[in-house]
Formats: sequence, C-alpha cells, structure tokens
Amino acid sequence: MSNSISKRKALHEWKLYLFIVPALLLLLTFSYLPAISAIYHSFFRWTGGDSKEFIGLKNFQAALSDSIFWDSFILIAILVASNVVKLVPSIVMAVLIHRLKSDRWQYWYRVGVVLPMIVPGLVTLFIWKFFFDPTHGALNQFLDISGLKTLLVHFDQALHLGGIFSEGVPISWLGEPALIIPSLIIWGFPWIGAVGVLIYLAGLQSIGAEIYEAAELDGANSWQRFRFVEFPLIMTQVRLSLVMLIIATLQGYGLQFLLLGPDGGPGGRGMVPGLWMFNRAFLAGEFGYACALGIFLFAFILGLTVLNNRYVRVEK
Amino acid sequence: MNATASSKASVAASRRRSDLPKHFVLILLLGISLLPFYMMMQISLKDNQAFFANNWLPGLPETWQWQNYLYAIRLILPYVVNSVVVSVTATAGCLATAILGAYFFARYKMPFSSLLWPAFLLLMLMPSVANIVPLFSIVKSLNLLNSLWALILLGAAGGLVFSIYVLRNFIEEIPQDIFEAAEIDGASHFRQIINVVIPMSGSIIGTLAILTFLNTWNDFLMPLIVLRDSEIFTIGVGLIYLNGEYVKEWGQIMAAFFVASLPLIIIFLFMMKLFIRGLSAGAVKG
Amino acid sequence: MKTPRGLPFNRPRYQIAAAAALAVGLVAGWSHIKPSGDGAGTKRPTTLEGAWQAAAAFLFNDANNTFNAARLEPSQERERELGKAVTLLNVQPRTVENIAKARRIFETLSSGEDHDEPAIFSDYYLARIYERYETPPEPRKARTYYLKLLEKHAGHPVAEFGASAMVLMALYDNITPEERGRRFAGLEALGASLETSSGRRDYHLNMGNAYIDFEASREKALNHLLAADAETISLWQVESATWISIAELARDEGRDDLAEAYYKRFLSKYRRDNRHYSIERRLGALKNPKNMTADER
Amino acid sequence: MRDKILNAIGMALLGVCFAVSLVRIAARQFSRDEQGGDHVTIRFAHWQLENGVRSTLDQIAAEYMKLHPGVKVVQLPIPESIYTNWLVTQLVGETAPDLIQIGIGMTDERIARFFLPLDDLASNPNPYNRGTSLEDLPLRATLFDGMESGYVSTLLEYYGVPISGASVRMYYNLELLEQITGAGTPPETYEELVSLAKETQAYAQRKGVPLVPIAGSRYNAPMIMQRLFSSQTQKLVERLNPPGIFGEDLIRRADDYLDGRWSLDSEEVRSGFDLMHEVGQYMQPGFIQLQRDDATLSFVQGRALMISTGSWDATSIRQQASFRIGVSTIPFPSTESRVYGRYLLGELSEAGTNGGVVFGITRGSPQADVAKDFLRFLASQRMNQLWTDESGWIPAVVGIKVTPDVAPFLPVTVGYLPGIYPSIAAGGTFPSLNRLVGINLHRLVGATGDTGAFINAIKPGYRDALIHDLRRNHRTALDISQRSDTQFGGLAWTALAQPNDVKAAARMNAFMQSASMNDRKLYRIRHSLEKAEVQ
Repeated sequence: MSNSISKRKALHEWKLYLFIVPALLLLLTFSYLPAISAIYHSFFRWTGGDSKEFIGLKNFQAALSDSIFWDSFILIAILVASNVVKLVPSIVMAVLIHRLKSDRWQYWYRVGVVLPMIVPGLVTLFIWKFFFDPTHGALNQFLDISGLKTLLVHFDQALHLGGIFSEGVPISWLGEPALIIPSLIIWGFPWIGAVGVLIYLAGLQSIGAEIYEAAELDGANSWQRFRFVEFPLIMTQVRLSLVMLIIATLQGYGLQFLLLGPDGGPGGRGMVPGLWMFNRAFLAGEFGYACALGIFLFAFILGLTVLNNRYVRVEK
Repeated sequence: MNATASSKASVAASRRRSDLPKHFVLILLLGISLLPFYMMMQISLKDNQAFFANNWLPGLPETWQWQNYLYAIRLILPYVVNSVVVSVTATAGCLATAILGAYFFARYKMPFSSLLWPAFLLLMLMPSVANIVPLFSIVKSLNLLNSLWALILLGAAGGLVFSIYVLRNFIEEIPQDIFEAAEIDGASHFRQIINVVIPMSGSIIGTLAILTFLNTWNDFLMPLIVLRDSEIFTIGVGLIYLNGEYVKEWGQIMAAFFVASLPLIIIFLFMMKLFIRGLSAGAVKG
Repeated sequence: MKTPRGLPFNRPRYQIAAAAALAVGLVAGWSHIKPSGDGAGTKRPTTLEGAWQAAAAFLFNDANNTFNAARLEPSQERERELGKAVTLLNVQPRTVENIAKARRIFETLSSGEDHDEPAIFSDYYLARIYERYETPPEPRKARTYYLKLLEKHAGHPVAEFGASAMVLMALYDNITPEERGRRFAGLEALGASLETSSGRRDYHLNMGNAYIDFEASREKALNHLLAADAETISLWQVESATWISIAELARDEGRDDLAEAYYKRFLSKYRRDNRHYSIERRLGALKNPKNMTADER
Repeated sequence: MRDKILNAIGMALLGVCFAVSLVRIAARQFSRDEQGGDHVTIRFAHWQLENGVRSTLDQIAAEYMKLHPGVKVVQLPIPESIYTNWLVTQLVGETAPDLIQIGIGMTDERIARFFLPLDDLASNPNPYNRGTSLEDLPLRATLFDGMESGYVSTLLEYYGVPISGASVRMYYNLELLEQITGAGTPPETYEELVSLAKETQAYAQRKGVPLVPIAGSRYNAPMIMQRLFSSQTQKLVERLNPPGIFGEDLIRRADDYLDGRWSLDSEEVRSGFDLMHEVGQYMQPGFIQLQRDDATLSFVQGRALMISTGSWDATSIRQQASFRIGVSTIPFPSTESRVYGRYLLGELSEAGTNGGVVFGITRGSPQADVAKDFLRFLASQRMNQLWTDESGWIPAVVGIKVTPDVAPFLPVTVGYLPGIYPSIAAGGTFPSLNRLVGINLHRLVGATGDTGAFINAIKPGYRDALIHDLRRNHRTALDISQRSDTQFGGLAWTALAQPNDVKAAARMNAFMQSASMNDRKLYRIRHSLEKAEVQ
C-alpha cells in the first residue's frame, strides 16, 4: 500500500491534490450528480416529465411490500451462485495455457481468447436466441439427434414434472417457466472471460521456478500442483473477478429484457431487480418508485461487497 | 525476467506428460467461444433464404452476397469519422485523468485519501437504470447538447473509476526508491509521472486504452439522445437502425457489425502485443 | 526489479502519441463547443391577463411567477393574490405546503367584506380543496362552501359549477340504498335554483347518470338527461352517450316515439362511431319488433 | 524488436486515422456554417421503420422541396424501442425536430408544454387542395376521422394531423393455400379457419415439410386471440349493462367483477379462453418466446400459411415474400356454430377507427409556419394519394382511390362492439391484469395448455391486480381533476373578464363539460374501490 506521510510533509506536497481534481470534476458531474438526482427523485411521485409531487417515504414503504421486487432476489442469488461455477472454465484455460511447453502456442491462444471481445453484444445475443429457438434451434436439434430428448421425456414422466419434456413437442426453453432459470444459467456457455483468463495468466507467471522444483520433489501430481502452488497465487485475482461478476449480475437486466421481455417471461420467472426497476420506470411510468428500488438494490450490493471484503480476506 | 524462468520450470515439471490433451481441451473451449465470430462472418455472406436453408455451414463461394458488405459500408462509413474522434479523445481524456488520479492515491497516503477512495469505489456499485433523464439534463445545463464533446466527456467518465482502480494497484508496485531518485534530480510530481509512471506501466495503459475504446465504440443510446444532426452520429446509432427494422435482413446486419468492428480488429492486430503483455504483467493485484 | 537504465527520457513514442492525441482532441472540441441548439422556449407572460392564459394552458410555474412579479395598482392586488393561490395548487413540484399556502390566501380573500369575483372564486376553491386535496377528504366542509356559493351568488357560472360537484359527493358515498334515496330526493330541489345553462346542464347530467348507475329510477334518469340535452351539450363524447341513454331509457319506458327520435339524431350526427351499426339494428327492432332476433331484446 | 515496429505502425495508423477524421469534421462544420445562411431546414421525426414508409416520406419531402427551393426537409426515423427516451430528451433539451409523430411516450402534459395548438390549421381550408373537390373544406373535414386522432380532450385543442390509418388483418400465403385446399379463397368464419388449419397440418405431415397453420409470437398471437376472446363476451356486456347504458365502459366492468356480477368462471369467459387455447394449437410450439420479427420471418419464408398482424407490416411482408398474399378480416365464429355461436353478436365494427401516423408541431421550432405549411402539404389529397400508392398504407384524406393491395385494410363499418378482453381492457388501462394474464398465458396456449389450469393460475391474483389498477386509474383521474382546477381558474377568469368574448365563453363551457365528465369517472372509481375494500 502507499506509504504514510507526515502531516508536515503532506502540507508541503499540497500540489498533489491538483492531480485528483480533474478526476473528481469529471466523476462529480457525470456519475455523482445522476446518482444524487436518483436519490432526490426517490422521494417524489414522478412520471419522468415535469410534474412531480413530494411524497416523502411513500415510495420506500411501497417498495417494502413489493413482493415481485423481493422475489426477484431469489433469482439473483441463483445467478450469483452460478457465477462461482462460471469462473472455473477461465481458470482452467489459464492454467492449461500456462503449462504449455512452447511460448508461441501460449501467445496464439491469448490472441484467440481476446478476439471474441471485439464481437458486438447484439451478435452474441442473436446467436443464443437462435440456439434456444424451439422449432429449428441448435439445442433442440442436438438433443433430438443425440437421443437425450427421449431420456429427458422418461425423466419427466418418472418425476411427473407435468410434461415440460413431452414426446414430439419441441422443448420451449424460454417459453416454459421451469426452464427459464436453467436457460439463463446455460447462456454464454463456455463463459470464457477474456480479461479474466489473461489476468490469471499474469498471476501464474509470477510463480518462482524454485516453487515448481520443490513441488516436483514431493512428487505432486498435476492436481496437487494446481491446488497448492498455482491456485493460492491467483486467489486474489479470482476474488476480484468474482466481485466484478457479482456486481455486473446484480445490476444487469439487458439479457433478461432482450430474451424474455419487460415482464420477465412466462411465470415472471426471469425477473431480476434491475429489470423490475426498468419495468416500473418505463412501463408503469413510476420513475420515482424505480429510483427508490434502485436505492434498495444499491444498499444490497454495498452490503454484499463489504461482507465480501471483510470475510473473504485472503493473505497475499 | 521471471516470467520466462517460471514457465521453463513448469516445463521441466511436466515434460513427461505431452501437451496433446491440453491442446485438445483448449481448442474445444476456444472453438465454442469463437463461435459468434464465425457465425457473424458466415451469415454476413448469406441472404435470409440461404441462411434459413442451412444455418451453420458457409454457402458455396459463388453464392456469397457481397452486396451485403456494400450496403454495410454505405451505412457505416459516414459514422466512422465521428466514432474515431469520439473514441480516441474519450480514451485519451479518460487515461490522462486516471493516471493523475491513480498517482495521487498511490504515491502517498495523503489526508482525506482514505475518504476519497471508498467514495470512488461506491460509484461502481450504483445501479444505473433511471439515470438517463438526469444525465441528459446535466448535459443540457452544460450546454453540450448536439456536440461530440458530450459523448467524449461521458465516455471518459464511464471508464474512469475502473482505470483508476487498476492503475493505483500498478503504481504501488513501483518501488519507492525510483521515485525518490527522480525527486532528488529535481523532478516535479508531473515530471515523475511522465518519466517514471508512464514508461513503467505502458502496457497496462495500453490495455485500459483498448477497454475504454471498446465501450465508447459500441454505445448507441447516449449518442442518439445527445446528438441531433445526423451527420455527427456515431457508429452505434447506425447499428441501432438495423436492429430497429421489423423484417430483419440478417445478412446485412452481420455485415454491418463486421464492418463496424473492422477498425477495432486492425488496431488490435497491431496493439495485441502491448495489450497482452499489459494484462499479463500482473496488472491487477486486488 | 532492477532500476531502469537512467531516467527514461528516451521513450518518445508514448509521450508524442499521448500529447498529440490530447492536444488535437482539444482543437476538435473548439469547433463543436457552441452547440446549435436553437429552440427558443415558450415566451414568459408578463401581464396578469397573460398569466391567466398561461394557467389555462398547463404552464403553471410560469403563471405563478408572473402573478408574483407583476407590478400592479392596488386595485388589482386581490386579483394577483387569487392568481397566486390558483396556480399554487399545481406549481411543480407539488407539495403539501403549497396547498396549505393557497388555502390561507383563499381564506383571507373569502373573508373580506366586499363579495367581488376573487371572493367567489376563493369560496369555490376552498370547497374544491376540502373535496379533493385534503387527505382524507372532508365532504361536509366542502358542502358548506358550495351551498354558501349557491345562496349568495346564484347565477354565477363558477358558483353553479359547484352544484354538480355536490351531487357526486353526496350520491357516490359509501351509504345504504335507503340513505341514497333520501339524498336523491334532497338534491332534486337543487336543480330549480340554478340559473346558468352550464350549471343546469352539468347538474342534470350528474343526476341522470347517478340514477342510471344506481338503477334508482329509469324515469327520473330520463327526465334529467332530457333536461341536460335541452341546455345543449357541446362535447361530442358526452352528447353521443347522453342521446343513446335517452333513447334506451325511452324505449324501456315505452315512449317509442321519443326513442326513435333520439336514435335517429344519433345515427345522423355520429356516422363514424363503432356503435353506429348496433344502434341501427335497435332502431329497426323498435319499428317492427318481429324481425329482431330473440336475444337482441 | 519486431513487436516494437508493430506497435509503431499501430500508433501511427491510429494517429493518421484520427487526423483525417478531424479534418473531415472541421471541413463539414465549416461548410455547414457557410451554407446555413439562406437555408431553412425543417426536420420531422417518426417511429414507423417498416419498409416503404421512409422512402415514400422522402419522395413527399422531395416534392415539397421542388415547390419551395429555399427549404430543406430532413426525415429522422427513430426505432420504436427507444422512441420514448429519445422524445423526452429532445423535448426537454429544446433540440426537438419541427414535426414529431404523436403517440408513443406522449402525455397530455407534454403535449401542452411542448406542442403548438393547431386549431387554425384544422378550421381553415388546405391551400394544397386547390383544384380538388376538397378545395374549400376546412382541413378537419378533409380527413376521414375528422382529425379526431389529433384532438386532445383534456386540452380542448387539436394538436396533430393524421396522414394514415391502421387496422389488424389476417394475411394468407395464397400459393400455399391453393396447394393445400385447391381453392385460393381465405376462410370466412372461424370454423372454416379451423378446418383449414387441420388440412394444413395434414398437408405438412404428408409432405414432411416444416409448415405451421398460423405464425405466432409474443406480438402477433395476442392480436388474433384477444379479438376471438372478445367475441365470446359480447352478449355478456349487453347482459351486464343496466338500462340506459349501451356499449363498453371499463370502470363498470371492473365494478361488475368486484361485485361478482361476472367472474373468470362465467361460461362466456371460459368459452373465450377455450377459443384462445384452440387457436393456440395451430401456432408453432413455444411461440410465447418468439418476437415479432421471428413470426414475420417464418411467414415470409413460407413456413406458416397465415399470420395476423397490422396493416403497417403489409409492405414489409409483400417485399420479402416470394408468393402472392391474400388479406381478410380475422374470421369470427359464426352465430350458428354449436360451440362458440351462443355468446357472440358478430364481427367487430371499425367505424370509429381513428387516423394514424399523427404529426404535431413543436413549440420551440423557430420556423413553425414553414413546418405548418409542410404539414398541410403532407395532408393534401395529392400527397396522401402518393402516400398510399407508394407505402401501401391506408390514406387519411377522404376521397382517395386505393390500390387493390390496400383495399382489404380499409376499416369495416358494419359490425358490433367488442365484449371485454382477457384483462378487461384491450390497451393499457389495466397494466397489472395485462401482466398477470401475460405471464400465465403459457398455461393456456401451450401444447399442454388447459383452460381450467389457466383460470386457477390467474384467479387468486386477479382481484388484487384489478384493485391495484383501479387505484392507479383513480390516481390519474385525481391528477387530471386537480390540474383542471387551475386550468378552470384561468379559463373562467379570462371569460368573465370579457363578457362579450364568445370564444372564451365557449372554451369555458366546453372545459366544464370535460372536467365534470372526468369527475364522474373519478367518483365512480372511488365508489367501487371503497365497496371492494369494505368486503
């Protein structure tokens, strides 16, 4: 961490404060003011136009009894939990690239990892929507060809799930409430985060050569090498990626909106807090109420991050 | 430096096992994540009939629809100029401010800095659904409507917090004695940044530059709201029209997306080295 | 980490690129700094008359500012106070304090001894405030002000507009049918005292529709709507619905000639209406009931 | 060393690219200032991105520019999904175009604050109609809906002029129809539609082709299902109406539900849901998750025999389809039908359909008079003829000959009123009910869909959702009434200050009628809410 400085020297170095001024100015106008305006408007009944009416804490009281908003945190919990699983492929890929013999291959694999970042999000979304299409989508075609479909149908009958998978009827992945959550989790299947992979690679390279020799002497197999040598060192980067991923999941609603629509699809199963804020603001025209929901969501994320920093302390 | 030393050591450890299984798994994972790229390329050469006839495999070369690219270039070209100016200036502005800010936090534990730092991080947590209208009224009160400056400042503010967060970790890694050496030579803080910080973290600055560039390049909502005259629209706005159509020509859409990401690909190919080394040089210590 | 070879002044590439990008970016900015947003907003009214027109056109804040700022002779002070209070009801953002401030102004204007226009308007607005601004509303206080208006200012359109409000407040209350019957009777007398055509029309419309809503009396509903129509209704949505109701009620009451007249009036004036074909069939059924299918009664 | 060169080239390339762009912008900025002088530019914005609309409007703009060399007319199409965002910011920012399409995202408060009243336009003849039969008719009388679609009742003024209209129809792939049935005539009644759908399924089975009778999606399926449901509740509405009331009244229907005079178990309502379930069987499985362009694409690709959508999609579909298209109204069950004939009166009347594509003029526009002139030009008979011929959309001006392609879309004036809809209202009056019905629709129309299961799913929440919506409607009515108090003050004072000003007196009189109409609605909602909460 940056070293401490005596009061006297700090006064002498007052010029340093000038360095933070541009950043502060920029953030104050374009990040803080909208946030403050959101807090201000959460005390009003506001339809986004000119007329607004001061109603004190009514928005917050209404939010407390808004079951749709609080139920949507269940889905968020599932998605956040699935984030932990979604980190694995990136870690596996980083470790495998790191253990390759030739440097040339390592370089070209890094290029391959970074390339998908350039593809605009709309393309990925289109391909996944096409993937889930019931009649001629890839997922159903694959299940039919591989015979997995009949397996699922027996599975459905055995546990009498009510015909989610029934013979001859293509599975509607986004049309059947029970399948929405699995579909949202499968989405983006290999979950390779380019930035994540490269950051882990960076951590792995800082492992000293002598540590590997020591592990070699103890006869550690590849799993033990990973468990005791490689994984501890990239633990901090993994934790950072996890925090970033969780914040993005908690705030995100674009995926659910484009795949399932503003009401969260059949059964409202795809509803997440961000989407309900969007729904209330733009569909019901209750901008003030949406701001109040935003503050609850912000408090939730803040609590989670503080918890994460305190209890997931990892020694560097 | 120690990077190559450690990989040689791991080579020694695993020379008995061949790399084949690793390559197999890597190519499998990479193949799936590159699927969107492949689909974008092959669909851009088809019209709807051909696409629905066979979805996955590219058509025979003589059936390729080059007029999709003609359409895309005619649609995107007028906007490329504006996008380049906005993205480059925004990225430059964002990085300049971020370097100064990060230097402030990293150099000394100044009074109030322990207060400012959490205030910065809070911004990353704020959900941003209902702030289109307030953001717009701020741009309006700054009298920046219908000018590229609005997009430049918004773009710069967008990537600022993350850049400061990453740069601070990096600058703290630079040993103090280098700074003291520069100070003894009479270098002011500004001179120290130019001569010590930037050269040492050139790679991480390249990385953040590309990440910020990507964000401003694809944004479409802000430009459409802030700009009025169509000749200063950016690429994102051109793309939104394709998505707005009701009977979609997927070939044209994919061609337009490819043309729009072409400048990125070109810059990437040249800056790849910088970008990868930046990320790999222990950019983020958490 | 070894210390680098001397002070790294010799890495020009980055410095030039960064400086160039920043400087040139500033130049580009200059040509854009003056956006060409040229819309001139609505012009601010300056006179009292302009303020009242602004109030009528939703521009509440502008009107309120003009009422506060206008330089007037003493004789126009009461008009200014009224204007301030009337616009305060809708100045944005709306707050409970604004409503209370408006009420205090209305109370001072109303208690003044000379019963001029501002006093009449103030009594009307005090009634409205107790009717639908107070939470929970206080109908009794509102009634006293409406009655005071009718007694003291019979023939004044604003005062008589309160009569139709009293009808709604009294009948759409959560009361037993018997109580509602008594209130219906009480309100019947009110109609006779109204002198303005608009007052009578709105009163009869409210009474007629209330009789229909509560299915209290077809005959009284018909008479009230006929009385309202006599005052000429200019709003097409209200007129078309009233004509149809009159025709339907007349038919149920067996007054076929009246029903036929109103069916025809509706059909000739409202050709472009989704109900047109159905009303044609009902007119046909009225004239010769036999060709009407059973379930179209 | 090699990567150093690569980096250098990269940076150089970026620098060059950046410099070129700057020069282009500076040059354009200079040229724009220089020729901005003598030129008046008016811009008009709309959200109709369908094929044919933009090209036709460009043609009309070109015609206008030919007549007025000094004026430049620019079209600004905005995608529907972000139109509200775009609109709010453009109006607030006073950078709005001179003409804006009124509709999506528009509240009467925004209209009053940002748009010009067009009474002068409405009551005077349109100069561009000189030499036609409409020459001396006021503009209002030259439009088929009397400019009703441009009238804002709470403001008692005309704020918009329509140039088109819209209707919902059933589209057929005529070539496929001939192959399947041998005859190219679309079905007249719902029963014929069902038998055609069965034949289509058999045909698809025989031929082994992926063919579905009706293309369905989240957007298209409700269009046919809602209308079919409203057929089964036509007589229910007549039964519920007390003597003296005729036609649809949503507050009364809500009150009837809360008083138990009708419920989800009423036989008419069950029959309506059965009808929705049955028609859902003939759409592609899982259509709930598909969107508007998926359905249109499958119809255009020949993978569906029919699709129900609006007249606005006609040109897009015709340009994309390689086959001839037939169009008819959405077939209703016949009154003789044993199963669905008992509860219905007949096809719906569209006599009251209002005009569409309504343009208003923004207050902030510095060249409002030029904008008004262009709006008159747009709504002239000659230009509206060009509009319907080129775009394939319905004309708004009376006395225009339409092409055979457009004819089937003209409003049908013979017909009855609709009954209630699955969420009582067709539009947005009861949003919570819309949401409740929407998120449970898969229980009704899916492959394993069943009316009983659907009713049991929505019944528990139906009453609370209805009360929530009634409260919202009460809040809106109260807002209007409170706002009208200040408006009434302004109108009354002005009228009483000049007793001989007839126009001011007429405006006050009209305003009192519209205000008391709203007050009646306010009190009726409050009354049924108090009754419901008591139970």
